[in-house]
Amino acid sequence: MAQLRVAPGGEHVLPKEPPQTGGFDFGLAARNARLAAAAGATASMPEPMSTGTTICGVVYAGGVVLGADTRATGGSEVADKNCEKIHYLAPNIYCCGAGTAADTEKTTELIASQLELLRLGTGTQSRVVAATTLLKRTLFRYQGHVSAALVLGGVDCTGPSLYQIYPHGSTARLPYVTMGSGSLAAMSVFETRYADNLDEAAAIALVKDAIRAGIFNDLGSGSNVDVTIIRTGGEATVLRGYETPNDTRPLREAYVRPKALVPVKATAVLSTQVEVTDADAMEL
Amino acid sequence: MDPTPPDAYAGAQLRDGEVSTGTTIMAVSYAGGVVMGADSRVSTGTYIANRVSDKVSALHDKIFMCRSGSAADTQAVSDYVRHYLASHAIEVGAPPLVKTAASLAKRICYTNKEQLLAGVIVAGYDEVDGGSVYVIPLGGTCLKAPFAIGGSGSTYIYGHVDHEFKPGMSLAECKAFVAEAIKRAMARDGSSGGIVRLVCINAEGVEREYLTV
Amino acid sequence: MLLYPGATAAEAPARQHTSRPIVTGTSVLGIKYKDGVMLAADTLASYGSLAMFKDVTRIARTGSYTLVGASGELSDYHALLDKLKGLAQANANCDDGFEHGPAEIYSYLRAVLYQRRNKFDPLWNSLVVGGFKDGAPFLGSVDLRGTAYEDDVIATGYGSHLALPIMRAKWTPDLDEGEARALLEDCLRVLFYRDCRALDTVVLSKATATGTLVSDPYKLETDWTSASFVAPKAGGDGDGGW
Amino acid sequence: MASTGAGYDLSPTTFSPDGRIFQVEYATKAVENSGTVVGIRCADGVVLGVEKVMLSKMLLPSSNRRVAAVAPHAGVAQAGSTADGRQVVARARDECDSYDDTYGIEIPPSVLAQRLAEYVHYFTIHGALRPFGASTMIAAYDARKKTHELYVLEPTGVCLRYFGAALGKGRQSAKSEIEKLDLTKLTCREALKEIAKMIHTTHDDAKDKPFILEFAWLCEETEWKYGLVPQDLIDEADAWAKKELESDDEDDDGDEEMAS
Amino acid sequence: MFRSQYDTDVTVWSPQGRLLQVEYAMEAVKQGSACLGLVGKDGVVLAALKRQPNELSGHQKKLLKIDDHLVIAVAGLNADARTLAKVMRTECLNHRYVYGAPLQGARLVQDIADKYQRCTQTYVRRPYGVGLLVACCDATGPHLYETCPSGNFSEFVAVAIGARAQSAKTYLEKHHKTFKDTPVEELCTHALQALACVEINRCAAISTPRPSFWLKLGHDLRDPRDRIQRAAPHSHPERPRIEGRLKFYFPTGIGRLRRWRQGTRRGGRVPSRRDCRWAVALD
Amino acid sequence: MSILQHNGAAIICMAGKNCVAIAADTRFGLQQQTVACDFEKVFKMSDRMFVGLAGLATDVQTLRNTLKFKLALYELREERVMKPEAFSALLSHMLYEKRFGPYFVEPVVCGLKDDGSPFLCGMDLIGAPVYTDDYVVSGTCTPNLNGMCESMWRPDMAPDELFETISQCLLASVDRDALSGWGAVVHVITPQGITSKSLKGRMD
Repeated sequence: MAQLRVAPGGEHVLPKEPPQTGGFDFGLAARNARLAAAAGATASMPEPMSTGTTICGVVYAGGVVLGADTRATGGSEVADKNCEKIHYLAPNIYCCGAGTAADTEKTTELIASQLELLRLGTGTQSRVVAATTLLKRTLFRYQGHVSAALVLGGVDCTGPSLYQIYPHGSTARLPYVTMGSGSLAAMSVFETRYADNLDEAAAIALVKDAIRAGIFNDLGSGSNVDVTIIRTGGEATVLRGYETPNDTRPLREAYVRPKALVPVKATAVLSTQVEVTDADAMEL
Repeated sequence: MDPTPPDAYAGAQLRDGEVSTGTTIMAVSYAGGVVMGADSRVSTGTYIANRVSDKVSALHDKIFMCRSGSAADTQAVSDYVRHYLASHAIEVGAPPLVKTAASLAKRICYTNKEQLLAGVIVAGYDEVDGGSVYVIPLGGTCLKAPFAIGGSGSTYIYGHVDHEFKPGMSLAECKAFVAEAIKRAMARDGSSGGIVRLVCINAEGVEREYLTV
Repeated sequence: MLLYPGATAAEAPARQHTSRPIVTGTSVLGIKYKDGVMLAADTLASYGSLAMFKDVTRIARTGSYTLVGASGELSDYHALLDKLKGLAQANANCDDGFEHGPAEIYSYLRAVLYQRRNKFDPLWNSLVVGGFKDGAPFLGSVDLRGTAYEDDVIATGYGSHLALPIMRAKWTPDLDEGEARALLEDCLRVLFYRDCRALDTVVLSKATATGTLVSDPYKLETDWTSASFVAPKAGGDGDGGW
Repeated sequence: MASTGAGYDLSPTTFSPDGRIFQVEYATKAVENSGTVVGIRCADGVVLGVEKVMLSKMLLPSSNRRVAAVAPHAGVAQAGSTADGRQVVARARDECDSYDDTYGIEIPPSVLAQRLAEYVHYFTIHGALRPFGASTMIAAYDARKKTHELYVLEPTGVCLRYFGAALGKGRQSAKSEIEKLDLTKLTCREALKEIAKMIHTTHDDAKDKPFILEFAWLCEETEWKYGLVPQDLIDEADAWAKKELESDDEDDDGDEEMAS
Repeated sequence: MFRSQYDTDVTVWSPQGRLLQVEYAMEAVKQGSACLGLVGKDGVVLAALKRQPNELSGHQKKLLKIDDHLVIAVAGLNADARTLAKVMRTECLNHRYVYGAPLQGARLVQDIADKYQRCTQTYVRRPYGVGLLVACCDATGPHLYETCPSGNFSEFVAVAIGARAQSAKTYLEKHHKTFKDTPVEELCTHALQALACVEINRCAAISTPRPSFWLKLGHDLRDPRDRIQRAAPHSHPERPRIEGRLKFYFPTGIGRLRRWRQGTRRGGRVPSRRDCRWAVALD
Repeated sequence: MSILQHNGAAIICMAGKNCVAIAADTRFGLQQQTVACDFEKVFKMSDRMFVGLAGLATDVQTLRNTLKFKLALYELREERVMKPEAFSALLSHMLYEKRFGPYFVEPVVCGLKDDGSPFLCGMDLIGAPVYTDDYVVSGTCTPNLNGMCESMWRPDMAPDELFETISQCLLASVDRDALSGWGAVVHVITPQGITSKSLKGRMD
């Protein structure tokens, strides 16, 4: 069978390095639209990975507690069992993301970098409301196409604050917030148990139980509970894997696989090639 | 089931050119009877097909129906109910109950809900229950209520009627209540208009009133 | 029905079906507890987003042992109750002391809803059947497709998202009546807070060894007193805009 | 039966030369041979009483009911063939159900009686059918008029309203007994006893098979709902009737005669 | 029997107010071999005499299972019984589908009786020529019903129908007051004794009492352990003596029954007292 | 059928103890038709790093060329080899830049970090990264691949065992996928070098 060849005339013309203009590149959009049209009704455009997600946050006497589950899904398939949904924005500000994984990831990353620059410029601690405003401006510009639903929490000179940010750019400041597909389950916990001025332990327990409600009642959420606490003064504690109620590793490791694998009868090793490890980069 | 019910109006649609009583209708019961009222506008799209129609149709001597929705459908419904009610009255040898008229209308509206665009109010007076009002919105649910409003204009006056309604009103108060509510709806709803027709039903009889705005 | 004088029947476009709920009720909740089964629902019947009827009891007694609650289309629920009334009268006519229990009513409703679904004319309801007969509590749910299941806790509509997590977390088989009631009221309160089609006026009902009972509608107490609710700008930044 | 056997009596569709329909009359015979049924419209309700003949010692008392509920506000008692009677009961239940479904109110007694009469009458006009061998007493309450009513429907399809009626073997003497009562004042509880006595009187222990009393009523006491009379009240009425009869016998011994 | 002009059509009343065709149909029931049933404390027993129409044929089927909780015994035209049984089975299955629970016996019997009745009031069909004993254990306890071609039905403590059923009835009437406190194991003895009366009076033992069918409250007949039970007649204190020439089955192993005729049977072995147990098994 | 499934692919990256392996099938198809069975979809990016590109073949090759170009430019400018962490970030941003007109490719990256420990990363077509420490998969039979790896993977496998495990996982998975298979390649990366093997698979 013929080796697949690239277009006649040898290698593709290598693309030029794109100019640093920022923003999105729509270069392939037209082609993709044509592909979709050609494929017709039988084809479906691929679905990007989403964080089905339960995220939440609560304000307590001494700061803010944020929580998230750790499941990422592609359709009904679990794409990541232990992803990280509480994103760093500033030392005193963290943000939980739900929606399209890449959008939450990149948007928070972008805002984190803008905040960093701002801090370098002003020499002061980032304000939570500033982060919120940057995020809502960004999201509003993309009219909901950048699919990031966020719970933003932080502590600054005005004290602790917690915001809910919708993909279209609307925000609300509230004492307790949930987002994502498991938000109803998590909200049911907050609505029955929230009180003003909780202590830290109670706040963490509340957030943990809200996330657990999502993990166990919402199929889009699962695996572990991540918790981040930001205390008055701006000190943050990231508790990755604060609770792991669904850890199956001990179970798998307990299963003793036969030492000698069944030999791969149908797959002979056809060639063995040891590469030289110190190849010259120029050769590439 | 889907936790978010779709907009109720979305499914039932008028066909192009169908005559509709884009309407404000209302009925209130009081100790001795009921007061019913309606505007008089009938439209096809934005054209007024009839500016002085009577949307309060008699079903029996002291039972009436306020109609909203497709004019043809609601007339057909009221015609059937009137027919059944007449033969029922002969069978029992006494004036029918409002409850019975409502039950008949419900049965027709419910079993034919796929085919009908009819939201009606059945009200009237009988010696057993006194004045009573039954609402049958799209879909054929039938519920008894102290008062009811319906039709496209009603959405503009829910707040008004909730605020103004007082249990135990007199006939005069009821008449003023209905007239005022329908006038307000007519003022804001493009599909309601014309004049206000009032029908007062009680032990003494039926009295109609005609109010220009 | 013709469009205009002289039009032929063939010209009349097919009427779009109203096969969708129009006057609707939202969640119904049910739990088993020590003495039997308790069901709860609010009393709102909505017309789209219009809160049309605010005092509609959506839980009914049928026979001596059974409670049936419904979310979804109210007219279909009423039609079902008429059917159940006929069933109860048929039992009474027999005069032999036998009555259908909740499990049989549940199975019957399943058959009815499934049959209607197969005609592509579903009865647009999610039903909760609760009851107590022969010393055993029963709690089951049937939806518009005829899907039926039994459980210790059941919530339909929005309740399956908002109330189930609470009920699953707090339910134990030996709840006493007060605890059961408190749990259901907690759930109803959350639903009132978070479901646009819910109301704070509710009815509670129970089925125990002594029979079935449906309460009169009563108002739930709700809480709107959190400091940051009262003064949302306490922190100085409002909702995060300018 | 003057003109039997002349071939005019083989079908309900045949009139005899003197304008009679023998098949319907014969069907009525089946009713006349049955156990006595008495119905009384009292001041405070309607009582239906039945002499239920027990053909076997091993029969359950609840078996072969001759009274039946058809709706919360209506019930019937029947004389004649129980099998035929059940068809009428089934029809009555259907009529009650569909009336409620359509008009949203309980069927008025007069309408129920009228509709059942039409049904029974239908069986007297077809060659392929035969008339019912059962008569039906209907006790029902009219919630609108606040009246309680008693109807008797015969195999002919004739249905009339009564204050007191009797069917079956002992109907003649029972009727004359009923006529002696003041039905404007008589209460249901009193009527139970009177009916028990009537049935005992008409029953010939030597000739007839053993029987038990079956009672149903619809009265103020039951909030105008039809139902079986509690067994202790029946026992009480039964005992009272027996005692009355004994004392009557003693009285009658002197007179050497007793109404049979 | 006198010939009457009123006796050829079901839809014709006689001047006495009788339906002779229906009465004749009831005679057909008396042609069938005897069946009987008894209601006890915890169940119902049905028993029937099974005729062998021909030396080369098998025995009749007298007991038909309708549902797990309901069995019928038939006397009269077996073919009519089959069609009725089919209807009854369908009704029971439908009820189980719709309600997820067994059908109340009384409701089924009434439906069937109505079916009987309809044949007596229209010209087009002849009445059914079969009587049924319906035994069931349902939500209201154990019950025994009899249906007959007229469309009448009754509930009994004990009853017998079919040819010479009177002898069995006499036996049952003598003992029926005790039945309500008797467990089914002992009722089986009564059932067989009553059937034995039929055979004895006949003085010629051609057919045999074959195992009965009993239904016990709370027992699932699908459980194989319940399918075959034995009752020891000797344990019954008031067991009447069987006299005359009677043959009966006794088990030599579970499920396997061997025939034996007292004194004369070919290859039969005279049972010892220990062996002499009554077999009660699913028919 | 999703456009990601147009050409068919199955790729696994799996971590061992101080080693990491990448395996891929070699089928190139046009929907149900198999066109070639020696199609490359994993590419060596450095002596300690491979990238696997599953998806639309034209985008696979375009992206490979772009990556090689960027890598070469980086090494020229910076005079150092790109670490897998940085490479993943680069790739992720390249993909996200085309958020609203993406390459139809779901890449996986594997390599050894400076300390010799394994690095694994997967991505969706718009660059959402998934970092794991056991395995990542991509292609047209990810449910199969996930299922196999989930049950076969164990911590701290030696290179030989790693090869055996990853091969079994891949072959078993593609046997139940019509769109991938027809042979496979496995590369095992250790600090000492890279061992590449071709596997014989079912050709149906």
